[in-house]
Amino acid sequence: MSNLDDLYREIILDHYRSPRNRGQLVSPPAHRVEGFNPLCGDEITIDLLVEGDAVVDLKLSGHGCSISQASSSLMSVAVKGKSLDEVRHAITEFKSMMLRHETSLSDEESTSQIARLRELGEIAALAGVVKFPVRIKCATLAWNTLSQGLDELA
Amino acid sequence: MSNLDDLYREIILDHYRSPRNRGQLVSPPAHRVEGFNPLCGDEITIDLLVEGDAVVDLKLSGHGCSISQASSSLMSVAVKGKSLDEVRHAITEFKSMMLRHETSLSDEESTSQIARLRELGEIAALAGVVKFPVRIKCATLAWNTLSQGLDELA
Amino acid sequence: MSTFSAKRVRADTPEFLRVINDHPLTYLDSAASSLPPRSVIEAMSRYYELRHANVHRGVYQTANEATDAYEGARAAVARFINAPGGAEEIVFTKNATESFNLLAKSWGMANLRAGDVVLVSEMEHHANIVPWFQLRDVTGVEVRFLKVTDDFRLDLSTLDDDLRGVKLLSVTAMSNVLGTINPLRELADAAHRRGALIAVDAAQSVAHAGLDVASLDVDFAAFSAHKMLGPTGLGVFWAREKLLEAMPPFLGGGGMIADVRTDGYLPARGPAKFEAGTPPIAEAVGLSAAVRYLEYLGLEHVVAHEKMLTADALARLESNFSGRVRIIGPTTTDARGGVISLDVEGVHAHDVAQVLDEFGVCVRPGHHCAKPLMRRFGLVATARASFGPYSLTADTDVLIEALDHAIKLFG
Amino acid sequence: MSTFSAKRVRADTPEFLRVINDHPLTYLDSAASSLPPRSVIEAMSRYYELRHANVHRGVYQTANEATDAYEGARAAVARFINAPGGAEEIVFTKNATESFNLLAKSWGMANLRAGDVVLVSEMEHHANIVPWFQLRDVTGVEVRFLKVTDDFRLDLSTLDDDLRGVKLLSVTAMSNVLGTINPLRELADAAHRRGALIAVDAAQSVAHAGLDVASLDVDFAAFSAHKMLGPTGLGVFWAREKLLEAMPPFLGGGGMIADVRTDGYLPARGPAKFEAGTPPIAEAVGLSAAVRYLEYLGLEHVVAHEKMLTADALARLESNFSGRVRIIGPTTTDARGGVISLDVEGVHAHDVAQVLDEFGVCVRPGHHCAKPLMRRFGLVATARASFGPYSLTADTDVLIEALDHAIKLFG
Ligand SMILES: Cc1ncc(COP(=O)(O)O)c(C=O)c1O
Ligand SMILES: Cc1ncc(COP(=O)(O)O)c(C=O)c1O
Repeated sequence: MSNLDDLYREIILDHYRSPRNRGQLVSPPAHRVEGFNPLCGDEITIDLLVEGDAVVDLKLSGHGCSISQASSSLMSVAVKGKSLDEVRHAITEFKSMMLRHETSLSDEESTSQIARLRELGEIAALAGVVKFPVRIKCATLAWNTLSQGLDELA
Repeated sequence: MSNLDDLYREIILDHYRSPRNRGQLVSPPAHRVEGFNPLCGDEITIDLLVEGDAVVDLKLSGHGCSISQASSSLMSVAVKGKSLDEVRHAITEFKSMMLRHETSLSDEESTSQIARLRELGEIAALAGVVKFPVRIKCATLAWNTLSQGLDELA
Repeated sequence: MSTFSAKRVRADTPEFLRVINDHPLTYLDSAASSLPPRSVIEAMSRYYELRHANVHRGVYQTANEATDAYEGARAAVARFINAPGGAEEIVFTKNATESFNLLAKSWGMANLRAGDVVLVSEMEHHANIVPWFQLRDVTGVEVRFLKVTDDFRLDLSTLDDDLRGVKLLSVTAMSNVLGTINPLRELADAAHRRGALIAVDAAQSVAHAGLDVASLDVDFAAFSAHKMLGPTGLGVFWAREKLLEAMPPFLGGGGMIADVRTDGYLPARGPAKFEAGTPPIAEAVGLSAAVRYLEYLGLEHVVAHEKMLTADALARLESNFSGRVRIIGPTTTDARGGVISLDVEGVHAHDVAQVLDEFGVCVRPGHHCAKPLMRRFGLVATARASFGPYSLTADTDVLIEALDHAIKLFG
Repeated sequence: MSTFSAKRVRADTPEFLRVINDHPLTYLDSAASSLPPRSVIEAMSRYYELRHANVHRGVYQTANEATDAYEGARAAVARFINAPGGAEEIVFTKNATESFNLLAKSWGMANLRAGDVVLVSEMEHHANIVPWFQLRDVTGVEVRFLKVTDDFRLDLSTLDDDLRGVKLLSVTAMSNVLGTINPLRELADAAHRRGALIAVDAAQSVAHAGLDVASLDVDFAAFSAHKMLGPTGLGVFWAREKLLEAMPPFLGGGGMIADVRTDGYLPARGPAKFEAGTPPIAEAVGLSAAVRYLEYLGLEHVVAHEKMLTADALARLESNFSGRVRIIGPTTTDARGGVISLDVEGVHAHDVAQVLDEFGVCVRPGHHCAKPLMRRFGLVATARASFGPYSLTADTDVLIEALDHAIKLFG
């Protein structure tokens, strides 16, 4: 079951069982954005409160599998209170982590990747998803939706 | 080339090279009927003059392969001047000859078939067509068209 | 006595040689697509190796052989579903979905007007919903949904009323989510009494429950070769000959015409009218072989075998996971086929399927192209296990072991 | 130096093992359908044997493999035709004919109004004519025909004028009757200058002349797998990504939706929007293998080889049958592919093909789904010989011997 262990790390199961930042914000002033994975029916709604240059609060609702739920929960923790620049950077880093299965890494690159993973903190627990290409969409749904929300606000 | 010899008997080539009853009749009083084989583009027009109980004259125009041309020429000779009953009988006999490839004949049946072929006269030269199933449509076009013409007149 | 042996069928099916994550393959996804036996695969290979040519209009030998094989498939299918008008009633499409589009866009466009009602059911596959919405958007017909009861059956309590204004009742013979088998003959009689026609989605039933269009007295049917041990790329549309004859063409192109000039075209007659372009020839050869194989097995034996498997699985799922696993569908084998949708408490269907894959168990998570039905039961996804003639009770053993693991992992 | 060897290709193609009427097979009907090499047949068999499962939405291993194989085919085709937007621009249909129906009924319905002109040519296949008539009958667009000159070329003398009011120019890259190769880049530039889009029928060109949609600067393309050494049951529709994105759905059903409720549906994005129902999965696997095989041969070598065969055949037909056999098409290899239509004086094309079959020679008699072109030249049928990468000059030897026999028989 080693593959499964890679996918369902304890931290992921924890965020799945006890998702952080669930709920809704009053909108407006919060901005509401919805994401949808037509293939598996996962849905996510993010209420996003941006003030000045920072994401001061966000709440999540919707439903989905453990990966999409854990990913959105981990995301909410990672970006809450961060500056827009930091949030955008995290989105980019996360997406590039999810693309890694498509490239075979040289040693040098993989060292820098590890450094970047460390930077991602808890989110790095999702790195195992790349071994399960069909689940990547589950993992990225929240991030794409967040990205779309920021675009709408920009 | 024995198969080909069965298909292209001398009598068929003769009717192909010198088709009988080509031309048109004044219509009306003649009845004009058109036949068409969409698969190969063969076209036939029959001008049919029926008086009382008999096909007193008919003329053919159109174009097609040797089999469809010879078949229509042979047909015109066979039915011209015949009573409607005789013509309908000939149509039935011809069509059943063309269906023969689908049934395996017992000895008894084949004896009666031979008798019926004899009755068909020159037309029996087309019997070889049944070995070439795709050409059956060529051979039957004229007969189906004639049959349709008679139906329209009835 | 029956000579049917599921183990023989399994031995005939090469994919069971696969080893998945160190486990033998436990294929429980026949409702999505069935696994073809060697005879079907080889019939297509032999066709490509020795007889391939384009059909119709050819004079040379391989073209004749290809044409005979293609037209022979029509006859085989007609026999298999007992089409009263024979091969002339069988139209080959690319899948059941195209068959429904053909029905909606040819028959529907020609016969339905704004205000006419097409009655489908809440348990339909999208293939039997979306084409009707598309027709509605063009013509203004009304698309109504026959309700599904809380015990997963069509609600027929007000059927006669529900059929008011209905021109076509289009329902599935067997739900690809619930396993429910619908009373088609009763529906056909009710529809006909109201002057409506009835179309049947036989995608799930044709190889698992049988389809006798004559004795069911239905008017149209649609199904796919790949769910009946045949190949991908081929569907069947059946209609009564009279109805088919009156339908206008659908797709335009070569093969479906009698004539084309620079100012217009004249359609061909017969099934050819609906088969534009080079048809799925090798696929028809494969379907012929699949029909022969099913006939050789004896569909009644297949049905009995899958009923046995279903009864066994329903009982063991209940006794092993009572309370933790809910079966979305009838819990007895009465009017029910071997499609078992599971809702595992606290574990999303995707995760169920993921854990099962680790055991080599193939089940499908998701909405199964039946979103209205999912919404009806407040579900987003189920994990669906479904049987085929090659399925064994041992498959259910592995399913239960793997389910147990999933529940513990997320527990 | 080229390693291309037609004899090797022939050895790779199992159908050449056939013996027809005591003769080896002389297959001269590649324009109707090509003969697949062993690698294509085996790729599909292996798929059915070991990896078959329905695509998309699956989580288990074989479903992922099937999905990867299917999506991989999209990428292979995109590379082969140099699609600027990559795999996202490739839609799989059932044949080139469906591709044209998709173009007419999705893009056409959404973008054309009564009075708009669709310009096709007199040398089009019915696949690129009938869908436009069908669109005309619904919307009132005008379908105009670009003329063909007496020497079998598109008449471009008044092209700029002919493009007045034209919204779409839809022409073949290579005529399946004449062999004529049309100057697509010139046509594309002229169309674009007039604000029209251009669609190309690449059914004949894709495996015999090549298709580089980027450098041709065309907007849409359609072709079939079975004419490029691939399987039946699969076609390709290519459109620029921007155009594809803006096109409304065509067939409705599973796979092409984002959501379905009881009151309507939301289409999916990307190529999936146009792929309703279970797609031709094994067929896509076969097409991938065919593309790999063509890339391995090197399409430039195939083109050169077929040019050599065509030059040789044109010269020998002229010297052997001058006066008795008319070539319906250009008589030099300038902008011309290996499709040679023959009109034999005094012998109907059906009879020509019948006699040739006796020698194991496969040619196609008939109108080749190009009736307007036939009428243009006062013909009912031609006997058409066409080459593939496995063709040899020895095939032309047998063709000539058999033609000689036919002429004598009917002489
Ligand atoms: C030029 C041309 N266009 C379109 C087609 C249609 O292809 P298909 O029958 O595979 O749809 C053909 C082949 O018949 C063709 O030769
Ligand atoms: C009940 C039902 N109807 C229709 C379909 C559509 O079949 P296909 O995808 O082969 O067109 C399916 C299968 O997905 C089905 O289960």
